Amino acid sequence: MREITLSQAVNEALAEEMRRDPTTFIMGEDVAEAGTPFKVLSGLVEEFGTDRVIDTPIAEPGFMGMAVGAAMTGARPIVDLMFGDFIFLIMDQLCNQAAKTHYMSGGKLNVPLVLRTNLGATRRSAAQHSQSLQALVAHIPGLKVAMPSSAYEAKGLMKTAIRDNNPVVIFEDKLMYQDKAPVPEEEYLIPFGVANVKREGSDITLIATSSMVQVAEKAAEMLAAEGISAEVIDPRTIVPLDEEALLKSVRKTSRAIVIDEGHQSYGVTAEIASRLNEKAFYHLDAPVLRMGAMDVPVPFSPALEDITVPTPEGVAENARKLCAGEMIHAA
Amino acid sequence: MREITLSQAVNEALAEEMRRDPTTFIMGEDVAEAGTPFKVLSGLVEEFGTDRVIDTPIAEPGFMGMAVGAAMTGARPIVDLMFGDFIFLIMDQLCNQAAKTHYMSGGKLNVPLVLRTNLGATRRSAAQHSQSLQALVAHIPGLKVAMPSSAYEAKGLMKTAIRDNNPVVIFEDKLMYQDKAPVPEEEYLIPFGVANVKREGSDITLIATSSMVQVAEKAAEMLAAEGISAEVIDPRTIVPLDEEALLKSVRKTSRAIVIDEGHQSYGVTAEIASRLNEKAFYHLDAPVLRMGAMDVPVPFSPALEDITVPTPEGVAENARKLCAGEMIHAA
Amino acid sequence: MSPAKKAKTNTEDYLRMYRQMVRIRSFEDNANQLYLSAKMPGLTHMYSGEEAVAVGICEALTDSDRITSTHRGHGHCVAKGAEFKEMFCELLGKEEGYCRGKGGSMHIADQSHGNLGANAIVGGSMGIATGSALRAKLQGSDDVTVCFFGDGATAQGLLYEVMNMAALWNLPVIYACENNGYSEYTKTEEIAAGSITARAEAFGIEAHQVDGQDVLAVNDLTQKLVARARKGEGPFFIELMTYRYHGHHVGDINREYYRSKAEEKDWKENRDPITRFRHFLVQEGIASEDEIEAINAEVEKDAADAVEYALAAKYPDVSEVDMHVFAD
Amino acid sequence: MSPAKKAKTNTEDYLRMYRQMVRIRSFEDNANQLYLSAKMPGLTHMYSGEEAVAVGICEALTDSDRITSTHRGHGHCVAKGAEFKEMFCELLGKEEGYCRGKGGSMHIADQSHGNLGANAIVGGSMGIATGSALRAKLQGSDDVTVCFFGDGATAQGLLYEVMNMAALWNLPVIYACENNGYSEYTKTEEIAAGSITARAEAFGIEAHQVDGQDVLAVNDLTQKLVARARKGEGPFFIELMTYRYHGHHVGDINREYYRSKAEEKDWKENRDPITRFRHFLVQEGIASEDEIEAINAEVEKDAADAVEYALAAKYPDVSEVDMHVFAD
Ligand SMILES: Cc1ncc(C[n+]2csc(CCOP(=O)(O)OP(=O)(O)O)c2C)c(N)n1
Ligand SMILES: Cc1ncc(C[n+]2csc(CCOP(=O)(O)OP(=O)(O)O)c2C)c(N)n1
Ligand SMILES: [Mg+2]
Ligand SMILES: [Mg+2]
Repeated sequence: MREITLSQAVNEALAEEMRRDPTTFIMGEDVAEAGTPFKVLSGLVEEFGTDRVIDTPIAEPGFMGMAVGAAMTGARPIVDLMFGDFIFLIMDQLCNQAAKTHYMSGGKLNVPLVLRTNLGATRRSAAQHSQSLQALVAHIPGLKVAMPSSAYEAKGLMKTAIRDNNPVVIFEDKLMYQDKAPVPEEEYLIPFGVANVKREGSDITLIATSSMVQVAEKAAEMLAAEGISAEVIDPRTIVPLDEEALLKSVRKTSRAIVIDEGHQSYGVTAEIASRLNEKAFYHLDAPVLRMGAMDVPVPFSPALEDITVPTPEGVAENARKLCAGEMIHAA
Repeated sequence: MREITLSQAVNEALAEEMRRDPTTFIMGEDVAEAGTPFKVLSGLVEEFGTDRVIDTPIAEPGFMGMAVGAAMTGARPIVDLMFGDFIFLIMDQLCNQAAKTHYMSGGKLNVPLVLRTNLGATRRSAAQHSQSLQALVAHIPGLKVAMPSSAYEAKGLMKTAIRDNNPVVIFEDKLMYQDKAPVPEEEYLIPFGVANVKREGSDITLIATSSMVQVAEKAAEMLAAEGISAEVIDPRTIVPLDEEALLKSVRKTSRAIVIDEGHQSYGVTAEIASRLNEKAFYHLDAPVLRMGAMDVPVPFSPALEDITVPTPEGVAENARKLCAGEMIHAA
Repeated sequence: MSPAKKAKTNTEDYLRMYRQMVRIRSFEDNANQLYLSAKMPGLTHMYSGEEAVAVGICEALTDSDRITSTHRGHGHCVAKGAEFKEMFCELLGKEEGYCRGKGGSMHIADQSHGNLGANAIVGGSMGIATGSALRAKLQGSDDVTVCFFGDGATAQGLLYEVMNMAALWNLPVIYACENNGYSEYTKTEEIAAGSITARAEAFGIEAHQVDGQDVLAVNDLTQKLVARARKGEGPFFIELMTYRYHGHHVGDINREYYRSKAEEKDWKENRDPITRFRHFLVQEGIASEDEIEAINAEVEKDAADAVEYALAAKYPDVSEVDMHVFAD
Repeated sequence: MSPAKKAKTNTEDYLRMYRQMVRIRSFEDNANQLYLSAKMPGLTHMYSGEEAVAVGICEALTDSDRITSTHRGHGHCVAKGAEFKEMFCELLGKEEGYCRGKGGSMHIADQSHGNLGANAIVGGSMGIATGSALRAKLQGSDDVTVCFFGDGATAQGLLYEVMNMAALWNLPVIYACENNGYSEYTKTEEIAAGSITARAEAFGIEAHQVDGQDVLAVNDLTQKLVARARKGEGPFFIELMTYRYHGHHVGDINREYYRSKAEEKDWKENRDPITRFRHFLVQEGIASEDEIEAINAEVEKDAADAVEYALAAKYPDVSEVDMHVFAD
């Protein structure tokens, strides 16, 4: 199969859906001629024109609000938010308006929009350009949250997101834009709420999102060399969450580590670990471990930044201990 | 001991600290003559004048940002955010600026400010005036988060918050403003990170925050009548979290339910339950259960709203099942 | 002080405008009564006194034109064509309400007449209205969107963000600022520096100030601006000078600490939009006193019937609680 | 095109201004070189071309006056009195940096000289600056705060929220809009409707437009406004017309798709703030060509030494990673 970059995959998904549905359009900062600073949208304005690839002023709350209004009245806006960290600026429009409109209107108004943004540290971009804020939006009923872990997922989830009748937030890993993966030429969609078993295993389950899937896969390789068989699962969407697939794996392996690049405390790993503990408790041979980013603002200095996020070595180390029956934190 | 309302307790804490420290001031909408819509600040403008009890325009991001700047340069602002739901509007100033400034400046700049706001549904205020958003701020490193459960805590935690050199968010339960509790005449402070055992017990631990402490206490009464001895613990601050006190109780009782009024998914209960599972796993006789608000926008209709939040009956029912060894969710 | 003379002359239109203003007043009187008699859950914000604003504007719109509304939204909802029955049901949290009881007073919406909904976030709908206008432009549709908001809401930065984009892209949106002199318990001059219309003009937006108690003046201006907006000459900004008769919300009873009874009396007795228009209609021979009284009585009965219906209507089934979180 | 004649006449002040502009240029040239030679982590935004803005303004301030800065913040930092060594250390993430390497280019702050910090959120410091001014007023302190931001940042609603409060309360804050014609890859006229100064004026704020390539004009105006702000006559707004020589950030090399080389050449050759001021100094007999060259050489050496020092300096110990999350 041909291999394309995550950036190309997103670009293809957008182009295909924009060809398919004339009510779709993109808005955001420097999305047109510049094709965004990450160049993910290059070429789209040439095909679709400035009416459908709209450069906005630097007014995130404003254009997010406008996307809500356009969505409520018959369009399908795709909002480009340059850095995931700027989500703090648009929380009101996203969480008080977009997320609640369908419910508050008793099902009469729909808000079919996609918010494309990103996550990921270790790019030397410091505390306001490196956050992974998926936990915040996952907490708000009415929002769906997708976290593609490769070009393949990026394309399939984006297409599903654009056709969904609800507000969907997609976090792309900004460090993976140039990573290649096999992506079919034929059209495909990836349904929401269906986890993907990236690697089968029997001793321990590694549940990882987005950027952390690679980390988990590398850890699994390391573990395999030592005779530990790790299963790697990517939930692909955290809302809806494919609880059954995760439970099934954990019931089989009896051990799990949940890995996500957001801050650990009050983060995504807590929800997933809690559900496993609640619903697979009697199958567990060890506590479900969580590995998120450290609870510190992301430091600029390379000497510090790299130690704030989970690494393959760290995951393997924890997996080894869990499998050896060491009660890592237990009293 | 004299009994005063939660509203009076907050008012006293503010007045005492404002007398003590001339760099403190309050800003927010209708805080002066009106004393806020909840009348919590009544009388303060008469004592401290409009220079220290400042009515702002309806510009939450603006005055939150101003509080950050005032705090960075030598004042101690107390920001009044009329409804906790409006926190979405100020997330950038709170989470990108206030929370990170100390760290990003390598410890050179401080942001000693208090954000007073509220939480709580069942007031028929619908989806944009009823949210309990503590999980969002608890996820952001650099913010402390206090959740008073009675007039006593409201006063003691507020005084500590005002003296703290960091940004502190306090969520008051807006349904409890008129609830009375014994509050000493003498000055006292409640340290952050110290949980309070509200009721001792041996069969099960009920960990509850803010509005849910009353719910847990009522459940404990009901259970006592049936011979089940429930311990009720109020963490009082969720950042920092008194993990040790919670673990100690759970190691004793071997069973726990965590109750919080925020939405359950990706919420506060997940973090607390995860820590118990990780660190007291081998002491648990049953999975730690979580009870948060339903994952739905808060509906207006009384017929629907009341069933979205945990109730004493619901807590007692779950506790009973846990104690009876019923594997509530387990497969 | 008399209504602008050169507005519409069509008798039917005039009488409909009159009736719509009376309907709003009547709706609010009933809602207030429901609150005072503890039959309504929660609080609500009365539009009484501001009727000429909503009616003058909405009568210049068609059902395909959209509006966004505010926490003080009953007037906009009625003026845009909503029915009493579904409105009262919504205020009481009943299943037959416009939002199946899930929205309530602060989120009442009426999709069928282009009302995109009230909003409990002050300023929260400015983006929505502007986005609706963007959609109209992108899809080559000639509808216009009116964004209602209060003087207090002009303090929200969102307004300036969306006005900038509306101006840059010539969007068919009209920003209608209902300046009733107060935001909650604070006078406008204490929270608004400079000039409200100048703020719009600084973005290159044509701005007008109009007497919001004069339904014909409001309607006349709006008709012109709507016609121009349809042709791509938007956006526009209107500041409507008006007054709310009740407190900020139904529970705001003792309010002398922020505004005097004399001031309230003056507005009610000398500038009431309904009384003024009624005088005009009679004076110009468009309607007799009897015809006017007949309209009033009819509306009152409609309202009373709707209240009765809504009180007896049933609540949504508890199974609805987790319906409509997501659309299919 | 010659610098305003009636500004300061003090030779020492003039030479210091010249030196400060050269220091900024030299800092940026070295930073760019560090990037190009892959010795600097991440990206950074060059201030070259805009030196007269930061220097003209900051020379009108004392150490107790505060500034807030932007993502393009090196110029403000140098102009407000910072040292090269600590600055380069910060850009390289070293322990001796102003922020112990935790902030980097986009968060560089220098508390000792009143620089409250760069900010990676466009517009993010507008509230901070205005709050600093509020603190000054409340505490009866006569310091003034200058809020730097770009033309692109005028699209953020926050500006209008805080200008409203600054105007209502007469706060000692000066909003300094550095209009360099672009926000990232977009021309200002495509993202800013109407007039930028009119937006401030609409809030009742006195606004000025000034040639940002003329350090004396900038300094003269700022001195007057700062003096008035100290007396409680603030706030003020200045739009400074300027230009950035480099791309949006150091990595923005091929930029002909959004601006022409001819345009860049014209600004560099005909409007360079350093060249212009140098001509003026020589022409007026304030400094000889030799003295100027000596300053240039001295600054260049300082910068080279600081770079060398910073490259050799040590990173913070890993134990620092969770220090400074909370203050004691
Ligand atoms: C973002 C936000 N801040 C504050 C409030 C509380 N609040 C509700 S109405 C109101 C006053 C609004 O004043 P104005 O815009 O003039 O409208 P009016 O009530 O006068 O019609 C305030 C402060 C809110 N609902 N939303
Ligand atoms: C809130 C926010 N939105 C977008 C960005 C990305 N960004 C960084 S600089 C910039 C352009 C800023 O333009 P301007 O304010 O004119 O400053 P200049 O770069 O020209 O100095 C943008 C869009 C950001 N950092 N923060
Ligand atoms: Mg008002
Ligand atoms: Mg610029």
